[in-house]
Amino acid sequence: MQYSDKVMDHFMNPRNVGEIENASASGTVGNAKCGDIMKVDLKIENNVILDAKFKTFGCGSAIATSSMATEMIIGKTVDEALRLTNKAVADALDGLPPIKMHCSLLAEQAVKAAIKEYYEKNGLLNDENKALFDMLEEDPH
Amino acid sequence: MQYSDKVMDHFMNPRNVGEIENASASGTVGNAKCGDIMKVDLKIENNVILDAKFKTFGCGSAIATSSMATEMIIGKTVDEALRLTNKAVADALDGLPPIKMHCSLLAEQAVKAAIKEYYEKNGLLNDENKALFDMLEEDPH
Amino acid sequence: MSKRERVYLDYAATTPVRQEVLDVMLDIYKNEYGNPSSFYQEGQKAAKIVSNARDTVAACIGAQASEVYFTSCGTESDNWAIKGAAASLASKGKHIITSKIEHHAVIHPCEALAKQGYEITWIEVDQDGLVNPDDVRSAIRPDTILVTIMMANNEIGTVQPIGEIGKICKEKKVLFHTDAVQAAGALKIDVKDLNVDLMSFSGHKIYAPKGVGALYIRKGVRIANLLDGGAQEKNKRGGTENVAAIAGFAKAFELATTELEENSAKLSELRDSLMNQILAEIPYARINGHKSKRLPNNVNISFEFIEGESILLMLDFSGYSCSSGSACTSGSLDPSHVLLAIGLPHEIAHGSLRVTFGKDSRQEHVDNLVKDLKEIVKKLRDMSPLYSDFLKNGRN
Amino acid sequence: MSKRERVYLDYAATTPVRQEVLDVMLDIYKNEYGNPSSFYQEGQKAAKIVSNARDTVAACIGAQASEVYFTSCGTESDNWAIKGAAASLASKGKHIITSKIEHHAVIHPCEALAKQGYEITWIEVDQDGLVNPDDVRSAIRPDTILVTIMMANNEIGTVQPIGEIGKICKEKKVLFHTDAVQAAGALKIDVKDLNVDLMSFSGHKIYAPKGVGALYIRKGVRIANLLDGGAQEKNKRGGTENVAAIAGFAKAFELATTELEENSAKLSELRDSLMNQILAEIPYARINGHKSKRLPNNVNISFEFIEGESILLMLDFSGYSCSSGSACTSGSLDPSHVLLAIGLPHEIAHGSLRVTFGKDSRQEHVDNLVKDLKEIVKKLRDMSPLYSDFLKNGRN
Ligand SMILES: Cc1ncc(COP(=O)(O)O)c(C=O)c1O
Ligand SMILES: Cc1ncc(COP(=O)(O)O)c(C=O)c1O
Repeated sequence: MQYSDKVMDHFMNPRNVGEIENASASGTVGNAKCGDIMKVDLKIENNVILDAKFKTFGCGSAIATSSMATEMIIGKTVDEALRLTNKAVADALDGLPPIKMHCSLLAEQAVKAAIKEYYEKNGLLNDENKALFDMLEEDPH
Repeated sequence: MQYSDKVMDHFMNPRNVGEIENASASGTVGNAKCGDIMKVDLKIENNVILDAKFKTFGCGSAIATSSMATEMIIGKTVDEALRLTNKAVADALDGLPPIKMHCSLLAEQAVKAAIKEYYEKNGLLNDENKALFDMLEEDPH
Repeated sequence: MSKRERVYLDYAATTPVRQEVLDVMLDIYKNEYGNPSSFYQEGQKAAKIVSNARDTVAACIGAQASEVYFTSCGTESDNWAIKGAAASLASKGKHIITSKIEHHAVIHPCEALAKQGYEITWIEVDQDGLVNPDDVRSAIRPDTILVTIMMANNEIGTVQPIGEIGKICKEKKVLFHTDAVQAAGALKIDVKDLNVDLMSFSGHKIYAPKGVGALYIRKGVRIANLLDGGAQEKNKRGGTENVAAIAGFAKAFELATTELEENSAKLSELRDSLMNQILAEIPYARINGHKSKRLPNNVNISFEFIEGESILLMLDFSGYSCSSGSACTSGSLDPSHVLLAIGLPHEIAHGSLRVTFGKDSRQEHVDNLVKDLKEIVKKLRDMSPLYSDFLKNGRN
Repeated sequence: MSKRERVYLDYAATTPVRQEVLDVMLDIYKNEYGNPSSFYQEGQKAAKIVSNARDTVAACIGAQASEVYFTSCGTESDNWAIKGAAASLASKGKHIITSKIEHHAVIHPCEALAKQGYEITWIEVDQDGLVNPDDVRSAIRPDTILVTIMMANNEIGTVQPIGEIGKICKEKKVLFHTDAVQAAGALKIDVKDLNVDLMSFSGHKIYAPKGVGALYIRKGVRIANLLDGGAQEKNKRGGTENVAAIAGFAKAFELATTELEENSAKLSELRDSLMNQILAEIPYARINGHKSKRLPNNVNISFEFIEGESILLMLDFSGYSCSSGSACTSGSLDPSHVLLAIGLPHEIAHGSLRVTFGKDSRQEHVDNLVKDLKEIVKKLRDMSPLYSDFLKNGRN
């Protein structure tokens, strides 16, 4: 497995590890059986993500993409964060080995799952934006 | 192919190569298709083999056994020569590779064929000694 | 974790070529390049080297030289034994018995045969990875043509009761193959005592080079060829002999056999020290494989709540080369079939680490590894949602 | 004949490992012992070495790297191509076309398949050893699944019209395999131009070590595995990669490709000189193989009235290493199937000599060889009953 220096940096020194007390919303995706789980907590004010923290059980790229994805959404509006793709996360890490691309999907899904909870809690989920969360039904494996 | 020093000696410096003018008897066995032919000329007086010469088309062990076999029968009586076995020739050469043992049969056969001719020419072939030449009907290959 | 000299702890994946072996090979590469099938001196010298190597390997396993066939690797030996037996005995039957914890070099040939109409019985193992010989006995049917059970497992190190299984197969007149790739050099091998008919070996696990192996075929046992070609290996395995590697393999096997007891003693000390220290110092860790019926150099541990690749990656960063599951499957994302077979749940199987010691291993490596592992496991657990869940809610 | 320094003239049987290749291998043996399947640095460095080697070999034959698979020898490549194609296409048909002058690594797999119910058409060759592409065209049937015709013959050096045969196979949508073991390094190879689907290579014919080879498998062509095992070679060929030998093979292939023209020019000069001198100075000799469509380093001659082994033995004694027929069959007593196929009578086929030149060959070797051969042929003819018969009675 050849990981980029960026991946190794985010793996060895992951940003935003932890949990947020009284998070505005959280999302957990994956399952231990498949070898990776990611949980994201978001602190959102005025539709802006002020903070994000994660906990991840998984391989090197699962941890690195968790770190990178949280980095990328902090300071973004919820709508902007919803447009975060796994491709964008992987690119920001200078790429991932092909066999590991599915791990970056985990990060995208976790962020979406948290935002979905935020929408639900705040009555923002509607017919228009519901489709944005369709991918949460997919199994990345 | 690992040949003994004796085989190599008899191959590189074969004894008794040639033909005998007015030979008492000759024998030729083998065929070119199978890769070996041996012709033996014998000079016999008073039932004693005074001289033997050979010509051989064949591999190293065919030539070496030709040389050794003629050496071994010179000075012997015809009866003694008839008892020459391929095993004895091979042993005298310090052995042959297993795959090459059939070549020593060629020498035994050639000597027997020559003696048979001698018996025939001299009216010596009878019901008693006929069986000694049975092996000439066998194909060594 | 500071960067320091690298420590190789994956001798079950492959070993370096030892100096004595390299010397033998170099001499051949430089001076003996003849083709053993050739008639002239250079060829005959090469043939002699191969035949001496065959004598040596035969002596290491209690076989006759004529029963030893050189191959290109353990995988070829396994494929030849299994597919060769299947092809030559198809008229007798199409039932093959193997275990659930074989190497892929056995599993995949069996699966390939299954697609061709053979029927495979996959014997279960117990929680320590042991095959019960009685299970083999009761699986044997009139149409059983082959039993193939490995001598020692490459992941968890469990050593099987090969002698007992061999006796059953002999009694039932069924061909018995064992993959001894991991056992060679670590356990005493006598093909007669063990009653095996076919046995696979590989060079690069015993300090010989990669790309050479051997198959023992008991006298009288006939299996179809895998590599048809020239007259090499008594017409049973074509291909110009890999003279240098074969001689190196024989040298390595000879040395391993001479040094076996001394080495086993040293290695099992390191092994036991690592197992004991980990169990003492790192919570929620469990040892996989049998406690005593185990390769002297193998440690396999699962750490709960964390995932194996990230352990490996952090260890690699700290200078340790270890493995999680079999090296050959590390391209795959599934947890090891061996760990699942001994009953580990998926999430725990995912968090396993294999450490295998060898010639250069020292106590110091063990002590440092434990120290670094402690930190790494802690760091990963602090990141793990499973661990925080467990701390909050206990096991669920 | 005086004893002098030995002169190796059997480069078609095998070649020494050249220094540049040995350097590459030694460095790997000493410093890069990782298993390419391993996750950590040592493993990844080994994987990189293998992947670079794949790029290099691909470049030498105009292929993509993903189309190159490493094997343990030319024989394995041939077996894999033929048996693999047969297994994966059995539902389409069971007819295979090959020639009568293939290497045993092709003939014997075909014969093994024949025993399993496949039907083999053995294409005849003309007196120069050439396959007529039209014969291939007319042998193709709806159930033909594979054509396998070698690129250059190892005994008589004849080079086949592979490009034409490839075009016919492409047009008829039949898989085409060619054994390029002898062609590699001697002839330009471009898999696209030649329209081949499968192509076999071996290391030890091009100054790489024994025990390594490659199979080119055109993108989109699927053949069954021969060695099932780990995930190596994209799951198509199990077994820990022979890293050092693979890197050595790539280095050797690269050098051979760079030096191809220069070498061919030099070798064909020696070849032509030997052929001309023999024809001029030794009566009752004939050249076997095609006059011009011929490997640059190959001379094959029959001397009437004498037998090949004794020629070899005397040459060996004088310090020359040559071959009669294929090295691989020198354990056998039958005359070469190739010489019989070009129409030589048995007794003449028995008296054939193959001289193949290589890196260390010089004009001086040719000149001395002719001198010594003259004496040897004379000595053996003086011993030959066939020759005296001929002198007395002429040809009968
Ligand atoms: C034409 C040809 N094919 C195949 C082979 C077999 O190659 P290897 O000895 O590497 O198995 C050889 C040489 O022995 C050969 O000359
Ligand atoms: C138990 C076992 N069998 C077979 C093999 C395959 O050996 P090789 O890599 O030489 O093909 C290995 C190692 O990879 C192994 O550990």
